[in-house]
Amino acid sequence: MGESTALWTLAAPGLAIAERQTPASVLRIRRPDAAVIRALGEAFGLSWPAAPNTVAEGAVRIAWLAPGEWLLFASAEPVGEPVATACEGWLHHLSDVTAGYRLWRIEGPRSRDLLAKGAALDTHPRVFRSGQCAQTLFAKVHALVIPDRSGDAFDLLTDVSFAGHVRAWFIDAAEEFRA
Amino acid sequence: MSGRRLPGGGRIDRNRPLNFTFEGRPYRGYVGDTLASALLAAGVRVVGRSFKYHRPRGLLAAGVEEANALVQVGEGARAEVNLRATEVELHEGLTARAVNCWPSARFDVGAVNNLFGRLLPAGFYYKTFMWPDWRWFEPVIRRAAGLGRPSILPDPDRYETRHAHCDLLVVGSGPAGLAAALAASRRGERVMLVEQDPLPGGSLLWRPAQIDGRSGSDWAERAAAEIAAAPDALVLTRTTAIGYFDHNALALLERVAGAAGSPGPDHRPRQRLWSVRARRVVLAAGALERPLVFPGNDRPGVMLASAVSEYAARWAARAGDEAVVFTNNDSAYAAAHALLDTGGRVAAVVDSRPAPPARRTASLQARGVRTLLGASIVATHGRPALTGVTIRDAEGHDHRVAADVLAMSGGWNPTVHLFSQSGGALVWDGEQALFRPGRSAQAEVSVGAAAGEFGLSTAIEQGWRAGGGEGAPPLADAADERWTIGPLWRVPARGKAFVDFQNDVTADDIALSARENFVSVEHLKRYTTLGMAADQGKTSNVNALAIMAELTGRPIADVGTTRFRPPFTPATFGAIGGRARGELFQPLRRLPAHDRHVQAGAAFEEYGGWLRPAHYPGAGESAHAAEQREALAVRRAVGLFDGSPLGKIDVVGADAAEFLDRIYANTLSTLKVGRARYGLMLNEQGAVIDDGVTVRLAADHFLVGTTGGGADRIAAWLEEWLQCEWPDLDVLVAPVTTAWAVLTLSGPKARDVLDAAGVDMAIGEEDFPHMTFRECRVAGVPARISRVSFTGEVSFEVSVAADRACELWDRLRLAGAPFGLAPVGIEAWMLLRMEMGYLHLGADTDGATTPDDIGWGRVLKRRRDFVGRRSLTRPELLRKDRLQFVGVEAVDSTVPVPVGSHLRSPGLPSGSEGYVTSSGLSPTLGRGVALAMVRAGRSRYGEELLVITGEGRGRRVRVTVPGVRGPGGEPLDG
Amino acid sequence: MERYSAWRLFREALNGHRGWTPAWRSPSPKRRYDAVIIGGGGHGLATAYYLAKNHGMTNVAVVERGWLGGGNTGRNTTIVRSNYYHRESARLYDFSVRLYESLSRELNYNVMFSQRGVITLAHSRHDLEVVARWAGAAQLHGVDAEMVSVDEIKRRIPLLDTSPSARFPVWGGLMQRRGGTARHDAVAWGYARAASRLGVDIIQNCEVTGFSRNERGRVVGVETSLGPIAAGVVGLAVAGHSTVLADLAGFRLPVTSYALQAFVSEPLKPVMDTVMLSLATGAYISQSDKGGLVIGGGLDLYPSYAQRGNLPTAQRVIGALADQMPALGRVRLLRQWAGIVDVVPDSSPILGETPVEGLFINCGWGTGGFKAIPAGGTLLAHHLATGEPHPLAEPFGLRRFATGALIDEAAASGIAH
Amino acid sequence: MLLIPCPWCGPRDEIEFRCGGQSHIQRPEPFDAVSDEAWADYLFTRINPKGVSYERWLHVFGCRQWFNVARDTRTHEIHAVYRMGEPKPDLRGVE
Ligand SMILES: Cc1cc2nc3c(=O)[nH]c(=O)nc-3n(C[C@H](O)[C@H](O)[C@H](O)COP(=O)(O)OP(=O)(O)OC[C@H]3O[C@@H](n4cnc5c(N)ncnc54)[C@H](O)[C@@H]3O)c2cc1C
Ligand SMILES: NC(=O)c1ccc[n+]([C@@H]2O[C@H](COP(=O)([O-])OP(=O)(O)OC[C@H]3O[C@@H](n4cnc5c(N)ncnc54)[C@H](O)[C@@H]3O)[C@@H](O)[C@H]2O)c1
Ligand SMILES: Cc1cc2nc3c(=O)[nH]c(=O)nc-3n(C[C@H](O)[C@H](O)[C@H](O)COP(=O)(O)O)c2cc1C
Ligand SMILES: [Zn+2]
Repeated sequence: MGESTALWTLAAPGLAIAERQTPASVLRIRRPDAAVIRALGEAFGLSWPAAPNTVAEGAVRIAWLAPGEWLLFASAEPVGEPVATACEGWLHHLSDVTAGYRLWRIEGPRSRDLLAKGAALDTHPRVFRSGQCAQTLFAKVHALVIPDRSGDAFDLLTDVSFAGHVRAWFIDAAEEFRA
Repeated sequence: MSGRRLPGGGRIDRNRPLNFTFEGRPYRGYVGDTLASALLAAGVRVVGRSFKYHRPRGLLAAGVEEANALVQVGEGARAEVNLRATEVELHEGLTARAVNCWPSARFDVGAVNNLFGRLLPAGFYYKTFMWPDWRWFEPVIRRAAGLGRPSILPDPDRYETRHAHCDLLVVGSGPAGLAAALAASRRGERVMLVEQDPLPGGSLLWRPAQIDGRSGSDWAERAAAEIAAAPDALVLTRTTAIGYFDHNALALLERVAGAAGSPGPDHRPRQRLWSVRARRVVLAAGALERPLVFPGNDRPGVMLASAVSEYAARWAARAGDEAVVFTNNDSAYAAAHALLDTGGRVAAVVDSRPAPPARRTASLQARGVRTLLGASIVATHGRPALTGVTIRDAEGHDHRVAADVLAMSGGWNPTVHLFSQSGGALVWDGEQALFRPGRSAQAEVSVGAAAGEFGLSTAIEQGWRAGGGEGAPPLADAADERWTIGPLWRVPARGKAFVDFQNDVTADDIALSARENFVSVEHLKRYTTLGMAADQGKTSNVNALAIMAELTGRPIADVGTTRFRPPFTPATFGAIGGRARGELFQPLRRLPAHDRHVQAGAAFEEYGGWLRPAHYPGAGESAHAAEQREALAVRRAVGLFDGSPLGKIDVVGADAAEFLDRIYANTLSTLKVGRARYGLMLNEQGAVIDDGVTVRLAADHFLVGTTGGGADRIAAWLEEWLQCEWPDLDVLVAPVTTAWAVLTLSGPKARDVLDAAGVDMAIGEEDFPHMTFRECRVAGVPARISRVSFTGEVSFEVSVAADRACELWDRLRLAGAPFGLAPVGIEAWMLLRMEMGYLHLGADTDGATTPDDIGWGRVLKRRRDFVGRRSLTRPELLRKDRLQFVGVEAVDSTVPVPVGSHLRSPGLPSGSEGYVTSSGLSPTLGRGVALAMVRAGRSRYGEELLVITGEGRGRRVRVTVPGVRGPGGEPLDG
Repeated sequence: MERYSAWRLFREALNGHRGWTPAWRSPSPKRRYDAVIIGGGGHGLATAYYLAKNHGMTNVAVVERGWLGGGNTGRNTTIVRSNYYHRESARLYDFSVRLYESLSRELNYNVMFSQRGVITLAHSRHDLEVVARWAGAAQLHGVDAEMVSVDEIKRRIPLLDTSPSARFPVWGGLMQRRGGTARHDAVAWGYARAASRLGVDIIQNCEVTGFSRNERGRVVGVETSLGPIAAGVVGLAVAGHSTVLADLAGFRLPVTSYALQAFVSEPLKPVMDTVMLSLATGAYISQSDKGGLVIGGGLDLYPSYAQRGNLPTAQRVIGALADQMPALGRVRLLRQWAGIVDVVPDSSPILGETPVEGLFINCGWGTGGFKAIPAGGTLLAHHLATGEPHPLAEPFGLRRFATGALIDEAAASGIAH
Repeated sequence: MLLIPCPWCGPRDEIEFRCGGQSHIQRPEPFDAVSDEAWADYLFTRINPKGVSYERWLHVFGCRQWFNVARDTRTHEIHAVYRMGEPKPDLRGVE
């Protein structure tokens, strides 16, 4: 996700947080069956994350949000066509929500400590690791959390209207790790 | 100051002395001391006054159960009140004083209460102060009650909260808890070990013990270190498990930094509340010793026997020089030995049992201590502190013996608080005279003293097993000794014998309570306030209920305990709330063009969770003036309003139209593609819950518009109906509200501004009429425009991707400048719609308003079902005299009638016939305009009503159709 | 049974307080009573008292499953006020407040009714408008209610952060001076004692487990853990357990039971003299005569009979207060508990007839029925004794759910933008 | 503090959920054949059991799905969760 420049960053010992815009679309399919899932996987060159709370990574990163609902880390334009083709004959809808979200990259050995201040989600590597994702209540707002392969990095997606709040929360929460 | 600090030993650092003051006098202690141990070592005997009688009190205990030594530490904003001196870690410069006494603990004016003590039995206030009225007495009683006086300055410190998960949470780091945590951490489990004390070890810190060939405290230190070093284990000291909630959720309070009453340490929190979810819990919280109930048992110098031992061993503080021990069980013998070991004298051991185990008495007799069996203490002497006791021997003869410390033990109570909070039931163990955990209700096991097992080996073994330990547990080198008790619940002798030291409840009060039929323990508690003080009866509850059992001839098991409730020990509000302060308490949403509004000088207010411009006051301009100016700009030129919070939900699918017909009270299926329609949604009770403009983008695609506050709620509402009621409908719901910004141009010059900004389509009235919708580009930005109006003026609601809001804002302002464009806040916007008579949901309606009430009865003529449909034909909703939405105009002046004013026909004597729901000063007309809900209002146009409440009382208004006309009678939007 | 007075207290003091007699008798149940009241909470006990006092019916029993006053009456935050929005409610609750004003003397038991004033805070323009409408309505119903300014609020509640930068800025408020608090246990005990003195049998540890009916289906008695008791009429006042008893009698109610959380701080010297409620956070707080800050504000929003404390609610309510009253950061919470309240869709009580003949009900007070105890008792007693609903109770019958004539206090406060 | 096993997301804290009350309630239809009483029952009357309660929950701060929970209102113990539209599980023995 590192391609865009950060809108805002924060660094503390053992902790780095960066706020970024991210291309994002939500794909909804009504009652998808195995065939659509397969078609989508083929279209995107990955194993489509049909299981709850999983993530697949190919050219596009795709996260399960709900039954029949996925977040594609891409704007609607580039994925519109493959989606339409794969979902041919199924009721589906693709919303471009690029402007509706903010992505927060949290890295460093303190990242779990930081998350634990904001969410009741268990982020221990034994139960929450790369390939998984979870939506939860974080800092009192809805968030999608995706652990990174590296072990102590996480991506968080929150609604853009809460960006000011989430930023303020991070500044406050990181205070403890300042030195 | 007597030299009560022992020459050696103790876990204090004699190289690091600390200065502190108590009640204004300077003292010295050492690093490792608590305020209590330092005071004891300094020979301070009176540390506080009791709650009701203001009797002088000394230290009773050494730990969390301390009932007497309540102190205030620090002054000003960081002052803390009602702290137990036994838990206050000493630090340089600490200042402390006793609470609830004046001028000092030694000389307390309130002690006159003690003289009138007879007039103040339990519940005396229920029997008097009724005449002439309670309010004459209440202030005096209130001032007398209460313990500390808290600061009213804002607390300057930080508090944090955090969540945690683990396989095993161990509460208590005594031998049992350490064994459990050690076992589990060796298995690689995620372990949390929490200990309220600054040091791990529990009783090993002061009880002599040998484990695996080391001294108990060494073993504890090593075990704790090993656990802490395990990769997935966490050892938290200074951390109290305060609550055990459902599904193995526990709350811990960690004292992170900043000693009591002193400045917090920079960036670190003072305290942290942990909210832990544990797969399994081991409760190894130990046991608390019970006092004995006998006359004068509250005199300073009377202490729990275990406390006497603990002060000596852990802090090298000897409680007295000449001791008497009074017990009904074996454990106090250890205290006698401890006193002897540390150079004290033991004048006598008084054991109420006629025949305690011979080896106990023999071991003391061997050291020259007199033991009186079947005896008890019937009085204590000394003022203010103990100088002697009267012992009544087995034959009934009284002997006075000099003593400056009386070490008492009435037996032990397993610390079952958390177990009981977890839902587990307690069982009465008659042999050991205690309540112990029975069957667990959650994934929990109690071990060691907390389970009523007082042997060291047993404690370790139980802990080890509970932690899943494989192989042999750590080995205690002495075999467990049997421990026996012969209950003595109260010494039958005259005089005030205290049961609850903190709330001054005596054995006589319990008798009174029984006499008056307050025999249930819960009644006893509430009638006498026993167990309701800051210590929650840690030392008093079991004694009390046993006395009640004796008095009423019931088995103790039947009497039962009062309920154990969180927190185990008091927890600061700060820690419970954590950092959720100010804006972090409840998040606010910001508009995509928030920064632009700031630049434009907006005054922000919260509207439905969003921070939005109320108005944009210029330099020196009042809020009212700004709002008037902005509204005029819309009427005369053009305004720019940020409506981004308006909900936007895509509804697609073959059944989309059918679905919306079921959801909306009016018909959506007949809407033509590209056109917009206003719609109302009801709940099943028929009340209007949201309104908005919906456009049809394609035959099977609608864009549903909701109110700003309704965006999330309505998206969830649609999902709920689809998922739960109509799963067969071929529909998808896609909320996209915040991906879009909505900037609305409104006013006679709106079209000009849009033109000037550049739009790639024809926007003339014919090309792009009212209530239609187009996709286009505005100033090069891809946009969707709706021709809807909330002001009555020509309006273009321009939606663009939220991340382009600022760009569009800038372009429109630039293009609008020559036309007099002004940013418009919510308040002016409201004024404009009020002038037009447009309804604003939530202002003009409440949670019971129906479509017909607001003049939308027409839409109900349909024959088909929709959400709320059936409710509308219930008799009450068909009444003709319901409140109906109308306009009202003042007939007597141009001043607006305040919102909320009630109205009534001048002919009616009483009651309300409605009220003003929206009101403001119309800058166009120069007079007030208002909307109202009026009984049968639509049939009363032209009728005059009286304003009967509020500032406008006595004024007259006329009922009109909603919305006002221009000076010539033409509609304002003409 | 002796009369309580300062003089009597003095005399007893000389005698070591040995002369006091039971506050109420605990007889074994008789075979039959003219009226049996199920539930020894405030409402049940008051009903029995008023049956005896107002209607001369003394062959009456109150049967209580546990210890009397151990339900919500013994665990509520004790706020008493009558500044309600709807006329029906205002009349009902104000009737109650008026009874409270003379209750201690009437019962010869000090219930410590403390009319220290209740302030409801408005935190926005919208709140202020709602409050204005509400104050006006209350005034029209003859209830004292007035708008108070921020300055006045600050003066009365110095702990409160009234600065404009507060998360929930204070725009003003609504005050009822006659509102306040009362000592909850004393209300139960006072009624019990007074009723017992008039001949009512108070039977604790006696759970009603069923109803006996005659061939016409009319209730003619109750089955209890102490055996059957015949009854002329039966009154039901069991708060959170209303549906359990209704089930036993064979009908259903529009009631859901929820745990309402409450909190008390350590005892403090007086720091606030008024009762405060916040419209924005829902938290309410007052200081008890003993010095504890008594706090409420949160239901666990799922059905429960468990009376358990819950952490998220504590964090929300206590956190709100730590934010709104920043000095409380260092004050410590002493205890948290919960009561099971009977919540009705329109948040108004259900009073009067049930579908079962001979069985009358008083329930649905939800989070606010302590203040209504004197009224609730009077009205149920009236119905039981006369067979007719008291005029004040009439609008609160079960029928309103079918006709739609709800008395919705919550709806009257409006919805957000 | 409940730990609720969402059928999709697994066990999560109660703060992520909202309880929607009694489940398996039939919406009476057609509207013009429903009596005021039957409608009032649908709107308001609830079983409110002291014991196992079959209720709907929404995973608000998660997958936003509604599902059913069989939960004991005395102990808060959760006996079963099952998806919308699925029949009540057989809980004889625990009820
Ligand atoms: C935390 C909390 C705070 C509150 N705060 C306020 C407030 O500030 N102001 C206010 O006005 N109100 C408040 N309330 C509401 C108020 O407490 C109640 O509305 C009121 O006490 C109800 O009284 P009651 O007599 O109807 O019920 P209860 O006092 O609950 O009495 C009902 C009795 O029925 C008994 N019972 C149940 N089943 C049976 C059976 N089968 N057989 C025999 N007996 C049975 C119960 O044991 C109980 O004792 C609060 C409630 C709670 C829980
Ligand atoms: N009658 C007797 O002779 C008697 C009585 C009591 C204890 N003992 C001895 O004490 C030992 C018992 O060991 P144990 O491990 O069971 O108990 P322990 O007393 O050694 O340890 C209990 C620990 O739990 C901590 N604790 C209690 N509640 C807590 C909470 N809520 N949060 C955090 N920490 C909390 C205490 O501070 C203490 O450190 C045995 O050696 C036994 O022989 C003997
Ligand atoms: C108004 C009021 C004040 C209270 N004050 C105290 C108090 O000062 N100390 C205390 O321990 N409990 C206090 N309580 C709480 C009771 O101890 C008890 O928790 C409550 O009545 C619920 O009962 P339970 O915990 O036994 O279930 C108070 C309760 C109320 C309603
Ligand atoms: Zn889920």
